[in-house]
Amino acid sequence: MAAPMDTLKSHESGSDGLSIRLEFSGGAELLFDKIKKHDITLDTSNGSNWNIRRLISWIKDNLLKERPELFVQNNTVRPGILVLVNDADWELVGELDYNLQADDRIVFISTLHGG
Amino acid sequence: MAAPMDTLKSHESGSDGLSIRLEFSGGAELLFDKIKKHDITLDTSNGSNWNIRRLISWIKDNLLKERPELFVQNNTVRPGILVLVNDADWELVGELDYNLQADDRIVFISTLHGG
Amino acid sequence: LSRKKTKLDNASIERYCRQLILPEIGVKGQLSLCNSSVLIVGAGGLGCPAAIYLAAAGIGHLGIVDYDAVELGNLHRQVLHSEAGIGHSKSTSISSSVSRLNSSVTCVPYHMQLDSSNAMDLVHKYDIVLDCTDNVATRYLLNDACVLARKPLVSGSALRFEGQLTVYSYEGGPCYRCLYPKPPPPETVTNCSSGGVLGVVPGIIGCFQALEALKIALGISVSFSQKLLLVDGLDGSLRTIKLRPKQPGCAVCGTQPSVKNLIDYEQFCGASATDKCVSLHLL
Amino acid sequence: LSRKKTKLDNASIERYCRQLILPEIGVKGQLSLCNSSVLIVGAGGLGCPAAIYLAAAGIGHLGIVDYDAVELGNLHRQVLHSEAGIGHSKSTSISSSVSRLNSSVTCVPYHMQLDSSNAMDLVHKYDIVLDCTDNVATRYLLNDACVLARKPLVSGSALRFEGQLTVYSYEGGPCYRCLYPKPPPPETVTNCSSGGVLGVVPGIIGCFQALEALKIALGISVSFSQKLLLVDGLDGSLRTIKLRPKQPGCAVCGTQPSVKNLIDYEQFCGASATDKCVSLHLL
Ligand SMILES: [Zn+2]
Ligand SMILES: [Zn+2]
Repeated sequence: MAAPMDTLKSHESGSDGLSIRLEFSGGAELLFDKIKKHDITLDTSNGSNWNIRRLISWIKDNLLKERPELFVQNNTVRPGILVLVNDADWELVGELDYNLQADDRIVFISTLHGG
Repeated sequence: MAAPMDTLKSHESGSDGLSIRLEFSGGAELLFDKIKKHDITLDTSNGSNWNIRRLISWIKDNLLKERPELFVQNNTVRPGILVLVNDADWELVGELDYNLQADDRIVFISTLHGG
Repeated sequence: LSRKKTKLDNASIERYCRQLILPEIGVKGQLSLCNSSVLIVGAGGLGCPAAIYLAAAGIGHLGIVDYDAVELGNLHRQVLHSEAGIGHSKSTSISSSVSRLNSSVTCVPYHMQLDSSNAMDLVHKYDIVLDCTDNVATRYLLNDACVLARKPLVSGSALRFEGQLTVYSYEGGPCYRCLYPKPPPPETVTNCSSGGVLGVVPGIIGCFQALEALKIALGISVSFSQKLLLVDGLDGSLRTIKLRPKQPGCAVCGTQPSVKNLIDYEQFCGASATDKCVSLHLL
Repeated sequence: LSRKKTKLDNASIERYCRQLILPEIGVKGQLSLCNSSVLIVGAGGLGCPAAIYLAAAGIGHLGIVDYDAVELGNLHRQVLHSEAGIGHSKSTSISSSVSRLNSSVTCVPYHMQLDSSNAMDLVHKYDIVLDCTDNVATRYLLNDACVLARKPLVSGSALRFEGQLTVYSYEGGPCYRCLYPKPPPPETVTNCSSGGVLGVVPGIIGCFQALEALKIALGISVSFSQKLLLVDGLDGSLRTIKLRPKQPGCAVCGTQPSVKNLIDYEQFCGASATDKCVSLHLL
């Protein structure tokens, strides 16, 4: 369980940005230079919250190099990608509206179909 | 990873005792009524520390019903039992001298030999 | 499928003695296994290990569905087949391997393509269903058939070095459509033919499918209902994810389902259920 | 053992194409597998899945050591054997199954008890060793032989619903004696005969042993050196433990080893290496 270890720090660290871990697996990493783990820091200088909706848009603009439609469609992840927040299905925490916390681990998994 | 989540609480909670999780597996649970997980609270009213040496002695006196020699020998665990402190081999944290922290998870595993 | 066993004969006691002595099984549990039936859809990388371990443990009736024939390119992961079996039916090949190991198991090979016209009849005949298939259309088909027939579905999948496992529609948990209401765009789907797979990864997942099916047959709690096991063979990570509950709005298992009979799944997914291996030009 | 392959023939390309297209393998990796040799000690619940997945992936040379003959009571977990093979050598039985799946693999059965007089010669002939045995004395023997011969040892074990896996003496990691300098008191040791085991649990562990051996042969980082995988099939927990490093004071791999040649391991452990199944009186 990777529950937020230090939410105190997350509130104080606005000036340093919001640090989270992104992970891609099940093939989704192939859209990101095959790199499965990305530690990123999101800009919090304007004081607004980062929810997953905004994160997906940020990923599209900053990490995704080509063929964004294989990852994003209609401002959410395309069908067949499961999103996890700290090892739980994002449906359990509000999906696109979930507000990121410092040290969150957000995982994007392509469903596998092979057998 | 089950790192101590709240060491602050552990220092303040002397009057309530020291709460830890004990687990037994690989067959070691057979000595403890087949119960694999035990949440216990150790008495801290006299102010002294609880290390694993003292914990093993406490287990022998309080949890172990019969044939203690299958678990304890020469004031330590018998050969073939591995002790884990929060998912790490106890050798990495001082073995018998490790001082228990609140919410620690201490696991005693019998090595398996079957194939 | 046949009369219930109420007593273990001496040969069964000798065969199963190492699992009979487990308190979670015992004679009562072994009888439950012998009186259970499991349908395995897909006789490939997942179906092979799943079938052989279910047969070994004494599941009384196995059904194996696959329309395909054994090819040389299957043998790196489909370990119940053989060089001599190349060109022959995969379902029959598994059935022969099962009989060699445990002749007391009735193993029926179904050499056919599972589709909307035959799935319900077949699924109704078995207690537990294993999804060992390799394409999206058949996964939706099998999910809907299991929801409609009220059968638990133990679903495995594998690609490259990764595997996934979960149990659908069991003890109030979600179904495949609860998680994936819309099929993935066809151009995003990679199968073992195009993406490749290390054979032992479906080996691991197929074993876990057998384990979960055995626990269902024994009446022991399963571990992966509303949970997803993710295995990454490359970095050795084994992660268990908490999934959403059954969704009231689900099109097939929800409170007001729109799918009350099987539909056309190739049309729904925009993809064929019989993608054959594309030829490779490696060198 | 024989000349190195430097080129894949067409049959190999067709057979291995689904793993050849994995970037972590490719033609170079496949050649490494074909030019590697693995010794599997124990042709039981762990040895069966390990052997068949290593053969499927194309490990060029396999050796299978077991002194035992197939019994009916083995077949609930030792899935490469068959009813027809009861009474015949287990190592030969595995070797036949391997040949049926992949005749390009050289698989040598050693129908004998591994002991201090023959272990070094055998271990020296192979690149990687799998501990698929079922007793403490052979586990210390094999550990010491691998340390002395500088071979990685992929160790698996299983009992009841639980399994354990780790890689010893690889890339500076600890050996079995680093973890367990003293053998367990004989009265605390439970084997599969007396404790029972659900067959698919060694199935899972044997698959992971094959996976780790393949990664060693491919030159990919292994996942379980100085780490221990704990599988509990009953509650579905899969836990990875961080182990102690190689111990300078270890009797065999330390800086001043006292064990420089193989010793008498039955005496050291106070237990036989050939415990046969005790007969059960269940009913
Ligand atoms: Zn549903
Ligand atoms: Zn050592």
